Amino acid sequence: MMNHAAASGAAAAQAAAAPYLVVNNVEVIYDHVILVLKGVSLEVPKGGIVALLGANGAGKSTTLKTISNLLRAERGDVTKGSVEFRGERVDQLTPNELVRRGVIQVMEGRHCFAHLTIEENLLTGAYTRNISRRELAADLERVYHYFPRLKERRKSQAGYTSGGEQQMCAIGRALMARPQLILLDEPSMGLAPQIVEEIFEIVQDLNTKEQVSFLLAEQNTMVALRYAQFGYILENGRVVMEGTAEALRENEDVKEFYLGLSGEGRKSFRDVKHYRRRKRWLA
Amino acid sequence: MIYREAGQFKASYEADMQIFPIRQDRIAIAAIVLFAFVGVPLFASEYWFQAIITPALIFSLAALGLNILTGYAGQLSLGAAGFMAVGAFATYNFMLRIDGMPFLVAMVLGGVCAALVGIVFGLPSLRIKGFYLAVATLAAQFFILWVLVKFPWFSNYSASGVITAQEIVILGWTVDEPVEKYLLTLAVVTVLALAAKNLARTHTGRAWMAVRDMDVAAEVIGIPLMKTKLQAFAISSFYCGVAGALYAFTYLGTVEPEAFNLDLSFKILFMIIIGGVGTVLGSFLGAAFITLLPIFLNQLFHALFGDSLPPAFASNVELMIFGGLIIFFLIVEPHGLARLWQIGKEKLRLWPFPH
Amino acid sequence: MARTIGDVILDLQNISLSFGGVKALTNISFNVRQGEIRSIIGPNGAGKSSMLNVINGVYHPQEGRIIFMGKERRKMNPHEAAAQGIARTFQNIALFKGMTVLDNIMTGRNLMMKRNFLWNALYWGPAQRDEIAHRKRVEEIIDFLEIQHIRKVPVGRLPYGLQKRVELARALAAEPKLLLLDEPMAGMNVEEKQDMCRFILDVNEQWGTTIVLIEHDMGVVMDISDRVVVLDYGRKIGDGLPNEVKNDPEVIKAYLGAVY
Amino acid sequence: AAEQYMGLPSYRVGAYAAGGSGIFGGWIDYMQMINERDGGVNGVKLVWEECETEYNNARGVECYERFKAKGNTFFSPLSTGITYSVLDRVAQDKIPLVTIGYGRSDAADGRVFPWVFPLVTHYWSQASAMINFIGKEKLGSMDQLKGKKIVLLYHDSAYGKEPHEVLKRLSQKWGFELELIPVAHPGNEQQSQWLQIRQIRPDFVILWGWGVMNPTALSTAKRTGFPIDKIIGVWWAGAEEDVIPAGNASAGYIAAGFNAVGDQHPVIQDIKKYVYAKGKGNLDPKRVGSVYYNRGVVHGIIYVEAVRLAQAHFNKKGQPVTGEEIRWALEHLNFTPERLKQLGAEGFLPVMQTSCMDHEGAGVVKFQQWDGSKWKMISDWIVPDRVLVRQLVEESAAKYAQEKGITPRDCSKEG
Amino acid sequence: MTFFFEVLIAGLLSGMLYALVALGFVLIFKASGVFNFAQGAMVYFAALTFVGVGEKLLLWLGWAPGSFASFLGSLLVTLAAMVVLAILIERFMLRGLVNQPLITLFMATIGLTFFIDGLAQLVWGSNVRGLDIGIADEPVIWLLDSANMLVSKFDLTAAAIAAILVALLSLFFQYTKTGRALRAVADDHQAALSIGVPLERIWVIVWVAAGVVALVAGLIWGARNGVQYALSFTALKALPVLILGGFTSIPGAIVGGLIIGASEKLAEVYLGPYVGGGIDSWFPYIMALAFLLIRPEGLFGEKHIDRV
Ligand SMILES: Nc1ncnc2c1ncn2[C@@H]1O[C@H](COP(=O)(O)OP(=O)(O)OP(=O)(O)O)[C@@H](O)[C@H]1O
Ligand SMILES: Nc1ncnc2c1ncn2[C@@H]1O[C@H](COP(=O)(O)OP(=O)(O)OP(=O)(O)O)[C@@H](O)[C@H]1O
Ligand SMILES: [Mg+2]
Ligand SMILES: [Mg+2]
Repeated sequence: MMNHAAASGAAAAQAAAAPYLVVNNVEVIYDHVILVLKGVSLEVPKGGIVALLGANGAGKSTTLKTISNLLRAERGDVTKGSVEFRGERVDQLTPNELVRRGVIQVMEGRHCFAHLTIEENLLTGAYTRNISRRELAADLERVYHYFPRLKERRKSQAGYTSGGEQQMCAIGRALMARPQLILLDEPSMGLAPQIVEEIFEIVQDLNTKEQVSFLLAEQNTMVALRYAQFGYILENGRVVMEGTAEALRENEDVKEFYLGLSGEGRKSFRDVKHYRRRKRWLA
Repeated sequence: MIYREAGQFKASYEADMQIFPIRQDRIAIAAIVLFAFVGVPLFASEYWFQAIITPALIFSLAALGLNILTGYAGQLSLGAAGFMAVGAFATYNFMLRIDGMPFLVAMVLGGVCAALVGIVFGLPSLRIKGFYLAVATLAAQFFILWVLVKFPWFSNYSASGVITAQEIVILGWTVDEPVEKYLLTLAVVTVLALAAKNLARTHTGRAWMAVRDMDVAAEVIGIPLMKTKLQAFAISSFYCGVAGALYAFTYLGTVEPEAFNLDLSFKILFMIIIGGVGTVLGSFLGAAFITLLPIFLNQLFHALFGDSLPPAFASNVELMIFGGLIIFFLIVEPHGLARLWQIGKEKLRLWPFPH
Repeated sequence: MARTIGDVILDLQNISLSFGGVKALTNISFNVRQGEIRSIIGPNGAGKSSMLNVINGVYHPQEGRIIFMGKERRKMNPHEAAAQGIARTFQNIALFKGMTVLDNIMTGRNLMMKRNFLWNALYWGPAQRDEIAHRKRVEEIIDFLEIQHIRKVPVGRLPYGLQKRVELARALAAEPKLLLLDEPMAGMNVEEKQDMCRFILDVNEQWGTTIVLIEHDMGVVMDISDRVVVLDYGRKIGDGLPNEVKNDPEVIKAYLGAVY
Repeated sequence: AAEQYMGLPSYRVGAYAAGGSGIFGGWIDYMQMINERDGGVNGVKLVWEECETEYNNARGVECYERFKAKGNTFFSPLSTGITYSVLDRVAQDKIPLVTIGYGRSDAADGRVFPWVFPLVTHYWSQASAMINFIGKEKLGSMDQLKGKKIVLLYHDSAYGKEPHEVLKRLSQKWGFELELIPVAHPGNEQQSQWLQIRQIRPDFVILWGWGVMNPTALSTAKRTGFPIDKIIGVWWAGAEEDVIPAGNASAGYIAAGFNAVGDQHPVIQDIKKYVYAKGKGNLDPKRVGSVYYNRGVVHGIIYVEAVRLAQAHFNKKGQPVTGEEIRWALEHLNFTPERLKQLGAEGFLPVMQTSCMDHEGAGVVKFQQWDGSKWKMISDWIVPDRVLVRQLVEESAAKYAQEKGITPRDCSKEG
Repeated sequence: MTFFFEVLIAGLLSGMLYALVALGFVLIFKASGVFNFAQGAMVYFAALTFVGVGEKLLLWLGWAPGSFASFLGSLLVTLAAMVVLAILIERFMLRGLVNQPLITLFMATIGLTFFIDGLAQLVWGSNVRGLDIGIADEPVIWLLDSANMLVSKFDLTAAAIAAILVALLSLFFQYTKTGRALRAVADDHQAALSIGVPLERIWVIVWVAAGVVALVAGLIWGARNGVQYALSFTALKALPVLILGGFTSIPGAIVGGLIIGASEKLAEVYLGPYVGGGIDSWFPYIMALAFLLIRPEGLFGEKHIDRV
């Protein structure tokens, strides 16, 4: 059921490798006035899976958008810090160039092209690659292999598919670009448990077989920490804790607030007390 | 430090729900209104009344009307000038055909006529959305003007379809001096602007905005789409109609249907976009900006270059700068001048810290 | 507080819905009792959201009967459903982006606000009293959901989780008899889910509101619902108490997978 | 030195730029010529200032007010819309409003409109002169009009409706059939109208067009096989700009005018010599002598003459005159043949004389024909049906006076 | 009856000309969701540049006006100008407005209209010019002889050109990678960016395409009515066509054009006299409106998807 052993083995091997993606002390402001990231630094090693955890509004999505340079489209500005990918500064590149270099983001909230069919959605994913029709068809098959449900719905306009189907479509679309680093923003949101497992299996699959690295922002901490080798916890625009997945999983606070575990194991949602407020980490 | 809300606690919802909850705002607005009623008449020259302030006020009113429809209720319309024409011609006819009709009553009736026409042309909005609706409102624009030109009854059989505004008498006071016309316009605009602000902050306005932001959701939470949209069309057209009446009566005096052409509709749309969609303040800022900018550019060019430039050159460059500035403003702040103002306020609040 | 589960308040009989060739729902029947928390689960694309859309009139099923509070209705548009006391939240947040949190929640009370626009334009006397009275109710809900600090923030700026909460607040503001929640906890971490569960339970317990819930987090579903319907590709494959459903092999195969 | 100031509400961009630049350009060149050649009017330098209106009413009003604040003495917006917009203001502001070939025709009644001058000739005179031209010149005599069919193809706007009443009355008087066919603005598609005309088979078509409507009419006429020389255009459809776009289709087309074309007149030669030769011209030299350009020169001649007259009458030689004084002069213009000759403008504009009763002055119209490359004058000054036109003017002016509560002046008491 | 057909055919043919202008709108709308109000100004700009180049530049080079070489030369220079214009528009306007509400983009294009109008007249002057593109504007003789029906050769040629353009563009959109990317951009700017669609390049491509369409429309309309400011009014004729056919459909532009053209002419001839004529200012709009009430996205437009 779980692939602990495999995951931690890979982690050990890669810990020594040179950092692949480095985010260095970035500060982000929206709309000229709203300061959201207050100096976030993190690293993703080559071939690693790194989880970015944190409460709503902590700045996870913003961090990812900073890396993929999609911020500008939301009137956000990076006022400080730098982003390096494979040793080169990439913070001035266009998203297009980033995708060509292998960094792609799957945005939170799906963002499928509503009027295109599922298949067309997937095909646009390969926009940056110049490949033959055959290769394209093969890649398409690969995605359909991962998400059989998409194959059934491939002629439907994405706007008319269910939420989960759209999520699959968004992930599949990113896979079509054959990226080396995927920034996954809440991949499990709105997916049935089975599919969540599947998606993470796919993540792991890509990671081990094709050396694709992942940075995932995820609320489903339980699953995320199971597959990731390393994790950062973001709070209020700052990294408040970082560590290997095991370390985090064992941390008492993480256990209580992110995994919903207390001394005796999982607590029923029915019994949680309303007035219980979380203590905040001070950064 | 100047702009702080600190210490202004709201003890009741009543206080929190005032029209301008922040004290500084209240003082500023009161000062502006006072200045407009007392200060301006003392200082401004006739040029300012007749050529700048009065038309700018009237355009503000029309922009406010369009803002209700487009900014608040989200129904893009390119027919504002058409509704202004209805207001102007209806007011003229009420004055003409009913003996002893007081101007203000005629003006309100003119607005009501515009509202009715607005409802008719608003009916398609129940099915049609976005740019499709915008183009559909063009039908209103063209159709209304066509009717006014085609049926001479509306212009009292004047040979060329032109109407001449009657004299305005309010309770025995004849409004004929530029200052008086200005004051009358100002009074009407002030009252209607307050009403608009009130509408916007009560459930009427919230229903509009809900329909604008997401009509499916609005319907699901129980907002009747038909009523809300038509109401927005009616009220918006009413404002435009009154603006049209003022345009004819306190500004130009003599108007032809042509004066309310498509260009004017666009100009008003411009005002709300530049000023700020969905804000009352934006209507005023936008109207001021769009009326003043070309004049300013024209004067600036004269001052800078005198006659040394070929005249057509200056005119064309003005046009290009005007267009360029509009694009520039949209890029800098897509939400318009009103938003810039708001950001400015937020910065003031934080001052001297950047964030 | 003791919960009482009453009679059937909503009865769905043989509902079928299709879009062109896609059969979203096939011959589905189930009911909801007064005061219970009824969950709908099923794989993605099973037709759960469509089911909610049928209940509150966004979709009109081709076949079947819907009986709400003893009255059958064939076709009804969403705002009539709202008028009868059905409120909901949406899977993809459907807040009014240009408005503040407070205004968003106030729209939830629109149905109860009767002053016409002329009064409102004056904002005087009855109109003002009306606004203030409703504001009071809304503030109670704001307190209840602990979103006081974001009252005046435009919703577009809020993080996802809080937006979901505001949506719940908006639905509650209508004081519904039946509350439909479409994945209210998607995209939340455990702590936030716990809060949300608490809110839902409180609404259910304190106000006796009947709730239909769609959720993919099985922990949540199993813990808080009274009965669960399972859909798969538009068909009903299970219906019963959480424990029954959880151990139903067909449900495990179609939906839960091996984890649970 | 003393200066006589005037504001020019010109328009040089947009749909109407062709007319605006031509006319204001010619006008300015003429004033420049007076300054260069004569050192101004009796030593008073003419100065002017332009203000771009874009043919837009509100902009026009702003220009008007801007000029007024600077002491303007003469306002001629070259736009009927702007004319209407300032009509109410000029009397109070004491600035004469001069509309040559546009504006309100009924303003010719100087008793009701003391401050408005539709000088030279106005729309109603033109319509009537056209019928006279068709009758007398084209058909041989007015009686021949009986039973003929005339189509008025007009711009569907206030402007296009101007001639309706006159033509209706004339059709009753002379017994010709009148068909009215409107063209919606802007008129860049007229297939259906011309197919209709093809059905009607009229003897003449009067083209009351504007801008792009004119060349479109001509090319569509050609396409539908209507004889081009049976189309008579108004003076706003009779410039080079109206025919060149239609290419070959326009050869033979006839249009009205109230000024001569070409550069052979001494006044134009002087402009070339004193202005263009010194590189001070306002326009592309190729446009000198074109229809709009010469129309601008007519404006200039009238303005300068009014200043001169006012100086003389009010004993202000060598000093600037006021708007009121110019108004007086405009009411006492007298362009005799001799005077025109002195001005180098014999036959360039009609002989005219204004009075308190008559703010039009001449009312005559010339006709010109496009030969494929240039306009040629093909008629002498054609006189309209003065009685009928005057009757219409007075009716309409009286109605206006009543609506506005104006008591007409008594002209017998005017000096 | 001949008359009826004459009117009908004239209407259908002018409908094709409207479609030609509408096409420019469709292109940009389909590819970026922008309602490009400046399309009319672009038509003017293109035609004016074309004649301007012929008048000034090439004459100066000693190429005879009206010669084929001069025609080709002007065409190439104008095409280059349209490309430059597209690049400038992308660089200075669109880039700053990524992911903004459509109405903002729409307004920006109105600003652009002013800019282009000013620029065109600044460079080439506002003189009215004729334009001869070598297609005779005369009736097809055999139709005239055999059926006494007037059908213009010019209109036929223009209609054929429009049809060819439409066919090419439809294929492009449906079957190429770029075409697909264009549609993706129209749906969601940010998502398109996220998967590496280079918005900058895409936008330049579309605006160049729209510029070429504008040039073709400008040449044809210019040859009909002269090259003058009023060319930008052709946009007004195109709008009803656009709504009727659907903003996003290229074939829709043609069908819409045919319907609007024919009904407008027939209405003016058969209905006009009863109400005083001049109805083609509004009739097409009301027509289109009537269609919209039945199909709110126009005949072939993409359905608006709003789901909850
Ligand atoms: N476009 C924007 N304009 C203004 N503020 C924004 C914008 N986008 C995000 N924010 C603010 O930035 C903060 C961080 O948002 P972000 O989306 O990065 O959080 P997150 O950690 O991804 O949360 P979630 O789990 O809800 O997705 C939030 O407080 C949010 O309100
Ligand atoms: N308006 C529509 N037009 C066409 N197909 C639709 C429409 N609405 C839903 N569908 C289809 O019906 C099926 C059920 O969709 P629904 O949204 O109800 O699924 P769901 O159970 O809510 O899934 P999820 O958990 O992923 O949200 C899907 O395959 C979807 O594509
Ligand atoms: Mg996020
Ligand atoms: Mg769903």
